[in-house]
Amino acid sequence: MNYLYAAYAAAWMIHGSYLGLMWKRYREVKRERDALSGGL
Amino acid sequence: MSVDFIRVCRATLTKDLRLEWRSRDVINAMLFFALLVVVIFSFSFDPTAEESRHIAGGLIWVAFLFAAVVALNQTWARELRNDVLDAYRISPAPANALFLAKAIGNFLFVSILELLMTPLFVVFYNLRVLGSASSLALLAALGTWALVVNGTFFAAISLRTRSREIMLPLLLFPISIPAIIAMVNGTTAILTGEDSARFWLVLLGAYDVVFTTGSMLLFETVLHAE
Amino acid sequence: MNDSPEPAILLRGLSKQFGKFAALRRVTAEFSAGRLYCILGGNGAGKTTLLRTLAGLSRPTRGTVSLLGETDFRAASPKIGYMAHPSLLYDELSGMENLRYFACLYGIADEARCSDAIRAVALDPTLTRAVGQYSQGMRQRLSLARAFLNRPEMLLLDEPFSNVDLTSAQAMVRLLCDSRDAGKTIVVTTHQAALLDGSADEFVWMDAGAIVNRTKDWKLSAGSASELI
Amino acid sequence: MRRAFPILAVATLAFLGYAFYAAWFVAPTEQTMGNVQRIFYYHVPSAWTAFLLFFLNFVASVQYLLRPSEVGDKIGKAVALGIAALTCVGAFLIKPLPYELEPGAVATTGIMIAGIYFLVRGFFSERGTDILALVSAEVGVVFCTVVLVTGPLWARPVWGIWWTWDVRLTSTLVLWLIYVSYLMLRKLSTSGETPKLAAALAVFGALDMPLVYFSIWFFRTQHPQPVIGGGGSIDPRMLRVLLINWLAFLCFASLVCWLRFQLETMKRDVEETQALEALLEPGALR
Repeated sequence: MNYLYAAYAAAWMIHGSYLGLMWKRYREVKRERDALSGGL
Repeated sequence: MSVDFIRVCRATLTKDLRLEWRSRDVINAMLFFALLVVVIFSFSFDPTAEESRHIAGGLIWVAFLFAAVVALNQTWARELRNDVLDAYRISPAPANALFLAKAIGNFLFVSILELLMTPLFVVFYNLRVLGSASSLALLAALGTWALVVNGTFFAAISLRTRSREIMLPLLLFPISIPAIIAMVNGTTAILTGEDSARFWLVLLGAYDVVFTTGSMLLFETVLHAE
Repeated sequence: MNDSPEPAILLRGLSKQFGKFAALRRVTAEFSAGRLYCILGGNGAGKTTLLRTLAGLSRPTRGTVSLLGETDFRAASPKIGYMAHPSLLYDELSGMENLRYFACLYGIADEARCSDAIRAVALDPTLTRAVGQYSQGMRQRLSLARAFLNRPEMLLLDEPFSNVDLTSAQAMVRLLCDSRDAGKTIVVTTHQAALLDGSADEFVWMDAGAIVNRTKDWKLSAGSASELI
Repeated sequence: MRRAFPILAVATLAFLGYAFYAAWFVAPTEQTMGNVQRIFYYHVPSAWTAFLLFFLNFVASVQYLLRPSEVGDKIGKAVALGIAALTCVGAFLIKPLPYELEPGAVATTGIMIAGIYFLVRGFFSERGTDILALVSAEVGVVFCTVVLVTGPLWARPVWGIWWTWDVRLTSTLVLWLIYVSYLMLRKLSTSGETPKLAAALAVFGALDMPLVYFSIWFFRTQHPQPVIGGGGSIDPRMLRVLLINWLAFLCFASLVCWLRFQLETMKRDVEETQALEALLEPGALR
């Protein structure tokens, strides 16, 4: 049974870490965008 | 003045062979490297006669792959040294002529390595070919071309990346997996003589056709991407 | 000098950027045919980038480049002779072998063209030594011979006189003047402007990726060029 | 679309929740394998989603390469229409379709292939196709990783082995390797035209897949191995839960792709503006 938990948990950990990575990149790009003198 | 494809291809090939012959130290270094690979493989896998025939196919081709990658990394070394590639890019000569000449040059170069390594494997593993030797030679030729045509193409791509030497295997190995499976299993099938390697030969033929055409179509884009 | 109405080189808002660094900043200029232009400027002024873009080796980030009436950079390149800082030659081959190979790339089979090109730069065609053992000056002159090989209509030469002794440099200048008189368009970048005094039709001053001044005489640096000759 | 995002996000989450509930409680327990078989409801839909994303990457890469030249664009359209026509004709003409495929499915796949081609061609600019290629590759690799993690976790309790050279699982592994090298190329490339190099590699990768499949299939027939998920018929209730999960994953994947697409577009706009600023004030960055 714990293999079942492990598989589902692993799936969401993978998706979660990718979304986390994307969020971190988003924050970096946002900081650069705000730093632009003209802004977008 | 459309530039004749065959003449440019032949001129580039002869130029490359002359360059290799002039600085023979590169070839000698490569041959010695191939010898080392075979010896180390023989130490790491105990070659008792019986099951050695079953794993020999895999060992031989992994050793060839190793030596081929080191050779393929040198493909564009001379063109890079004095930016000679720029001179080629400016000339009206077709990009595919350069690619084909480089691929054939590599094919000859890697074949020389294989011709040296094979007798060593036969000696260390006292192999006897039970199947038909001619189809083994055909398999080796198709397999080597499969590695070399993609190797030359990806070597050109990896010119434009930061860590050039590591990038070539990273690009080459995943794409070459079907060819490697075919070579290894085909060789084992012929060595053990248990089953025919016809399927593997057909697969390698298809692989070569697909990727030679693909490379010829896309090489111009890669050459001019700076 | 034939003032053909349509300029040999037409640049409209040409920019070239490597990431944030702007090597060329919206360069707009015209260069007419049959003239010898000398481009001056400090390091990083964009001289080499300009030549590479003209030669079709690097694509502009913005703006257009039209050479000899062609905008597709692949179409014009066979009519161009290019010389760069690196020698663009194979070190292990001799001078003649190099030229024979590059002649083949242009579809030239005739041997005499190669030996004429070598003699034009005062080198000996029968020299069998590998180019790797040539002196830097000899290698520069052989590289110039390679640029002349396909009888180009336009010559783009990046610092052709560096490391070349005075007499050979002056011989090269005479060669360029003869080609200019024959109708070729020649663009030379150099730090030794004095060599082209009286030969170049126009001196173009570049600074920070832009053309800042164009004068007839290299001494008169009326513009803001900070070039120290 | 930006305003609708929160609603869509909540809807997708709800859908995923329902799919999760269906996978754990609604679907009947498999007799031989027991509850661990429920990994099937995440393993297989993730694989299908990954394959679809990689196919999208292939279409976007082909378009990126073909679009600049009119001739290329025409060839692309002709080939796409050709594929659709051939599969439809073949589906109904070839009577004994292999693997008991029924004609309707084959025809719709053919039309879907052409449909995706023209959709991408219509909705995305040249830069857009490149971003789409990058996005679909990245999200595809994420789903592929899920498949490669849940596969062994399923094989272990059922057959006692972590890895089985099953045709589909191994093809997924090779596909994963190819697209990781694709992403590495995009990150390590210093060329000004990285999208072109990446597109060339993507086309090579796609050309490689049929060869990968057949080489492993024949390799497997010589060394028979247990097959993940088994072939043959499947209990209709299980099939329903499987499709629910697949639909939920498709919504989730398209949402993530959309987010990543906006992020990449924003990043490139910022870079362009920075480059423009660097262009205007001379000497600042010499």
